[in-house]
Amino acid sequence: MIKIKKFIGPASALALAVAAASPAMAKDYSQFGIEKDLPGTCSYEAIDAKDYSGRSLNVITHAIPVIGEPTALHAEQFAELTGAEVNVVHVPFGDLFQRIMIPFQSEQNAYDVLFYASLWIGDFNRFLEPVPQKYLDSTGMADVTDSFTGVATWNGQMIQYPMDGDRHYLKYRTDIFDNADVQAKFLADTGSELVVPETWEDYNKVAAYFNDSDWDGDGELNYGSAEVAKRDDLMFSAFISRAAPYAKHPNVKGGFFFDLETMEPLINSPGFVRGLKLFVDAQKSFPPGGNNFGLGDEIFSFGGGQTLMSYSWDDAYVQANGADSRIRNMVAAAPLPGAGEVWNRDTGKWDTFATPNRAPYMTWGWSSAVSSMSEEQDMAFDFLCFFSNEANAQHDLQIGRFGVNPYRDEHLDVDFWKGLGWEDKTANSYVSTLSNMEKSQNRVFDLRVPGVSQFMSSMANGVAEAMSGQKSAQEALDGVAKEWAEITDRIGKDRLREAYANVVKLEDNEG
Amino acid sequence: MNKVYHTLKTIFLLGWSIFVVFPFLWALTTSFKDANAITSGATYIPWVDFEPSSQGWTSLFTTGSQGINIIGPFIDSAVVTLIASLVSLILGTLAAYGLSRFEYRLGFVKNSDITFFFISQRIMPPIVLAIPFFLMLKELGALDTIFGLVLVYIALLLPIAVWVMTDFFSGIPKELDEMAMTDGCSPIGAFFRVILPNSVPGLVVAGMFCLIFGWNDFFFAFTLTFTETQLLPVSIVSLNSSVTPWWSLSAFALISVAPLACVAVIVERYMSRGTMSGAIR
Amino acid sequence: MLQIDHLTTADAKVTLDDVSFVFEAGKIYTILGRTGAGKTELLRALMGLNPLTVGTVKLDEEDITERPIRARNMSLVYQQFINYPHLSVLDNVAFPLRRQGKDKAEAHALAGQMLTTVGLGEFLQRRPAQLSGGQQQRVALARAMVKQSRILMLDEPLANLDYKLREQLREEFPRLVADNVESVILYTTTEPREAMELGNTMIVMHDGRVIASGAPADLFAHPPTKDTASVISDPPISFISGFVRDNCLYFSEGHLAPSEGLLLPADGPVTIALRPDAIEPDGAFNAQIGLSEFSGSQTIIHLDFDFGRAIMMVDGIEAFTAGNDISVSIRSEHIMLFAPDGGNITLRNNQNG
Amino acid sequence: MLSSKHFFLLPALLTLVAIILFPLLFTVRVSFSSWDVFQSGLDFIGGSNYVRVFEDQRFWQSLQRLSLLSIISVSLQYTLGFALALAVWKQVRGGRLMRVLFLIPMMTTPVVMSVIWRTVFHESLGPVNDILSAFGVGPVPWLSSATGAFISVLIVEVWQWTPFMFLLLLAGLVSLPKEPYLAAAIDGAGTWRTFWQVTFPLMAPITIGALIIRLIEASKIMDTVYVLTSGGPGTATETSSYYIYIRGLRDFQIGYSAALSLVYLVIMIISLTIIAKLLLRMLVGKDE
Repeated sequence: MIKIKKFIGPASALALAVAAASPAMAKDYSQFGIEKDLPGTCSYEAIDAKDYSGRSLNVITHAIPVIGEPTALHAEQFAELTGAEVNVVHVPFGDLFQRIMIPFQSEQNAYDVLFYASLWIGDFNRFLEPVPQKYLDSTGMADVTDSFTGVATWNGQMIQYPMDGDRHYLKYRTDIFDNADVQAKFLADTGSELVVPETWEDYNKVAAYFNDSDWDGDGELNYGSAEVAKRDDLMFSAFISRAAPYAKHPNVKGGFFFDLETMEPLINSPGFVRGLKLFVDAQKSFPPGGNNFGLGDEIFSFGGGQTLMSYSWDDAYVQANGADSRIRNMVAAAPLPGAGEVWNRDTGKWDTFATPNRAPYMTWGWSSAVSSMSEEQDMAFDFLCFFSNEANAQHDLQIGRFGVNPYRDEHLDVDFWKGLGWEDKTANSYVSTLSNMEKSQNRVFDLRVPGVSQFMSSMANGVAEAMSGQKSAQEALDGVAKEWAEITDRIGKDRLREAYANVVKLEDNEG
Repeated sequence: MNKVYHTLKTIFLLGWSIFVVFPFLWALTTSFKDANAITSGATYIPWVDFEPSSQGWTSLFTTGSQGINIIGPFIDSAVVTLIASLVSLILGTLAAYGLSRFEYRLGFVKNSDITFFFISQRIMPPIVLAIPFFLMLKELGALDTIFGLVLVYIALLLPIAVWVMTDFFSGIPKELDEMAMTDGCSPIGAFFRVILPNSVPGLVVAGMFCLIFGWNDFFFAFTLTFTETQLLPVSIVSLNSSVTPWWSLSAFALISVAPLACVAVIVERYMSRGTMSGAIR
Repeated sequence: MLQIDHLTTADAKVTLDDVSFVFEAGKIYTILGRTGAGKTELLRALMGLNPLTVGTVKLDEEDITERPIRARNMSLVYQQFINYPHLSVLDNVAFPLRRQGKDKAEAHALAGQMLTTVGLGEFLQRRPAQLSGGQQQRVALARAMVKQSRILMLDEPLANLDYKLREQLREEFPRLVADNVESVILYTTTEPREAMELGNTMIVMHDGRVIASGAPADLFAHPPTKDTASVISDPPISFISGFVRDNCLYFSEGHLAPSEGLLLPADGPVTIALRPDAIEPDGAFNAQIGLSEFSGSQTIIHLDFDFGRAIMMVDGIEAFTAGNDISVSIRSEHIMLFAPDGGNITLRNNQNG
Repeated sequence: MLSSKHFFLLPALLTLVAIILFPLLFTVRVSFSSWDVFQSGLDFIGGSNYVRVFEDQRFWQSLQRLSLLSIISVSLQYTLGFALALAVWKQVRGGRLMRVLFLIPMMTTPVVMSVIWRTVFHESLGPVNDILSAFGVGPVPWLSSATGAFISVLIVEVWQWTPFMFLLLLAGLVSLPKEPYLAAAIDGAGTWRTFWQVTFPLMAPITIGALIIRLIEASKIMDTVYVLTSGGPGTATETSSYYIYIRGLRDFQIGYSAALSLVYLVIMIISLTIIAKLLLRMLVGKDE
């Protein structure tokens, strides 16, 4: 726990109040580690004007550093600016859900502010306070991209406070892919050009080709692909990324995980099975222990230069291109590979696509919210607004381990990233990959329904069984589908459909 | 033959010592690494293999976003563990004495059933009790407090104290208490004047187990607190993010072992004196 | 005066069965019985440690049956050398005095005196564990005696000592307790010799009951029952089922037993008890040698007669080969007669003698 | 006597009952409800949670796995702990240092040490595979193969808890009576025979106590699995308590996990009682 206690006596509180009242004179806030305060609804100056001394705010967030460190940092700043006491507790991801849910269900007012995975909105929505109009009208909110406004919205109301934008995309080593010698050798060996993989079949092929050889010449073996494959980590995300292009047909509406009408699980449909087979196949190009990699291991592996390709969130990308990285500017971004054949569940056939079908996965992402039980809601929203103010957002984006990724239009600005020392290709490919995902009409979102953890852990378990060879891909996913049907029955079809409709609306671009 | 035996014994002891020390040594060297030193593969000797960094250690004493300050949790942990161990030891010792000296009967329930009831509490996996304890402490207003944790830890530690002390007392001849009583002590007086002063070895062992299990509990400390009370194992997992800082975790592991390593020294002293005879059986 | 009436206990391996007795102050009562005869249980019942189902304990006419142990003014020396391990020898002995409310100085003075009496004047500051077994038992004895309790009980105090120490302490014992004229002293033992040597009165217990009591010499000479005889004799007495016919004693048909000077009962079956010293080598009876063993300076030989088995004791260490035949004589003055069930039997004048 | 005997027992008994009674009864009640992530009420759905438990293959498999894991690990801990205790029993040189050293793993926090072990077993960045590769072995899939993960968990458990056995057994050895050894020496019994005929039987009571307590504790294994393998790969190291944890706190199926817990509890109590009886009969040759 990080406890920030700032004692501001009555005199200094008064002084602050006076300072706030006096006509604006741009104050210098650089002592807080930002370059300069940026104007906005919740700028340093605006928050400085508030006095919350004698009040305290309890915040639950993820473990340090991902999201946890910026939470602690901004909590510290907020406390200093307003005189409030801000208590922050950091919880490992695996237990964050229950740590929030137990107090919710037992009506214990434990935390005012919550940072958590945005997909839990399906479970938490009943306990969250809608974002007040004042903040909806704030400068920061106006610029949030449509995808992430959608992610924060439930039944037409914004109940999460956007502070992160997450999606999966491909990361690859330009020093290999753009190397003419390597290209020539690849062509000679395989008979095809070395290009950034367009389909997952290509991805596996390239990964396998480069696996187990020392292609960067540092004396240690290198490997093909680093993926999050540990069952209870974020493996479900990796699997969905791989399966989505085969299962998400751009012309088929009405649900990706379920058929919205019948609420029948689609998880064992041929598209998902194809994705799983390719995932199982990819294991041969993993580094040692790679099929037990959590996100941290994946970041270490790709970000540390051990592997050729990887796909997950921005953290590894930002870390790989950080100032002290050995592979700085040797990494570029690209859309997730797609599929040449897509399962059409309306016709029950595989449709062939000349240009591979892409299905960008807007996965997971951190979000924040205020508990409806909180007695400090005004302060809580001010804190969230401050957390994501223009200056803080810009600052946080630059630090890979913070896990804060672009979620506003202004963040998708090549010059901003070049300013961090990124070279053209690194910055351009990053910004264009992200922007194109925003524009895509075939996006996949998380299953944001009540009991999402049950669905995801059931799926991850099935995938893990297939990965370890205990079952075939089809058997494993049939098992998952059966469990999903049971979970659906327990939770109630109608309740699920109502929630799932929110997701389908986003996917079908009706939101 | 004897020589072969001695060589084998030495190899065995040496091998085991290395096995025991290995993770600590690894933690020690890791605690001085940074991300670059770790991602470049296994390295062992600072300055030679990698450039040392003190980040792992400083982060444990830094307040704010750069680290977790473990001093507060360290104190909380010590307070909770000590109080809960002390209470468990007192109650457990009394109960164990009663169970070893008197006959209790309640319907079909006899002494052995009561002892089993105590010990059976250890069979329950903590997860079973997480939610009920949460609700109970909520009703008591004891969530996120030292008091609440002490209460729960007593339930965890009391069975251990009863187990160790029952065995210990069964090794002390009953005649000793009777003699005290013929010499003019009440049953309670006999316990305090005669039995207790002779129970130090048992109390040391029972106390040690209480401290170990109290100090090392993670699950309840984790589930039953929010922000105010924070114990050591919980504060370390706040570093267990999706990117694991190997260096801080290593430094932390070494620090958290220190207090109980002192306990090991004390326990060893009693053990080699052979005075634990009845203490553990 | 300590009076017990109908003491009966239940719920233990050995139970007391209707034990009544009157003990007088200043006397030593030795309670003799085999292991499991109920000696310890009797002491524990007196102390109030074994719950009574029936019975009363009266001390000087006052009923103390329900009194807690600490208020009974008794003390006990155990067979195991039990002292307070955490206290010095001096504090061990001072412990009961302190409980009586005496101040430390006085308690220490009295305890010191008592320890000097038992010969431990030099070891006051030692811990009991640093003393030999005999010394430990002296500490226990000192602690039991120092408080001048009305009832001093010693439960086989010498049993766990080796032979020499046992002899030595036994010899000293009367002197050590001589001062306790106010106390009833109860001393249990399994050894007939010890019981006879130390006791003013000997009480024989068997199966949780008192089966005989009286002056040791009388009891030894004229045990009222077979059980008493058996308990008192060491080495063990032998019993043979015989009969009396026409005023003659027979071991069995055709085996006439010597009976000069014996009073015999009326015709009928009878239990013949042969003390080990009743049999001597060379004589009219033939037997086969069984096991032979040495006891001190004597040899004990098991003999198989045609009419039963008996034990012979001879002075000195002699080798007897098992399986060999031997002829022995049986002396009638060491023969005792009991009813076939082991009880007393009415004897008449032997018309022959 | 009546009041004083209650003076001793009642405080502890009442304290424990007071603390444990509510949670226990509550768990029983919850196991008959459908408490789940979307509804937290105590409705009544009869025994359907229990029916589900009996059909839940994953649970029964986890129980088998747990039995295997705890029996193997406790046997190893006992054997190694006994061997160590015998080895340092009469060791003079360096004996004290070694004894303290051997105790220390027991004192460490499992959840923290497992993190360290995870780095030790890390297949590409950890020291074990690095050292093994120097001998041309590997890379060993410590955490990514079913067997490897199972063995890794075993190694950590043995590392952590062998000291417990070592402590109990050494304390027992130190306080053994000397007479039987004299007798054995007079009989001319060798080291091996002395051990089996004198030491081992004398240690039987301690052995039983230590085995039972360790089995109880080992059956709760959770922290190690939680950090080291998360029950994976697949379900290769998923033990019962970890499975209950997944169902209860990850999936938030409170009602179902309560039913799982109670079934587990009953099974454990019965099987531990049977094991205790068997051990008594085997080692001491008597009941009770």
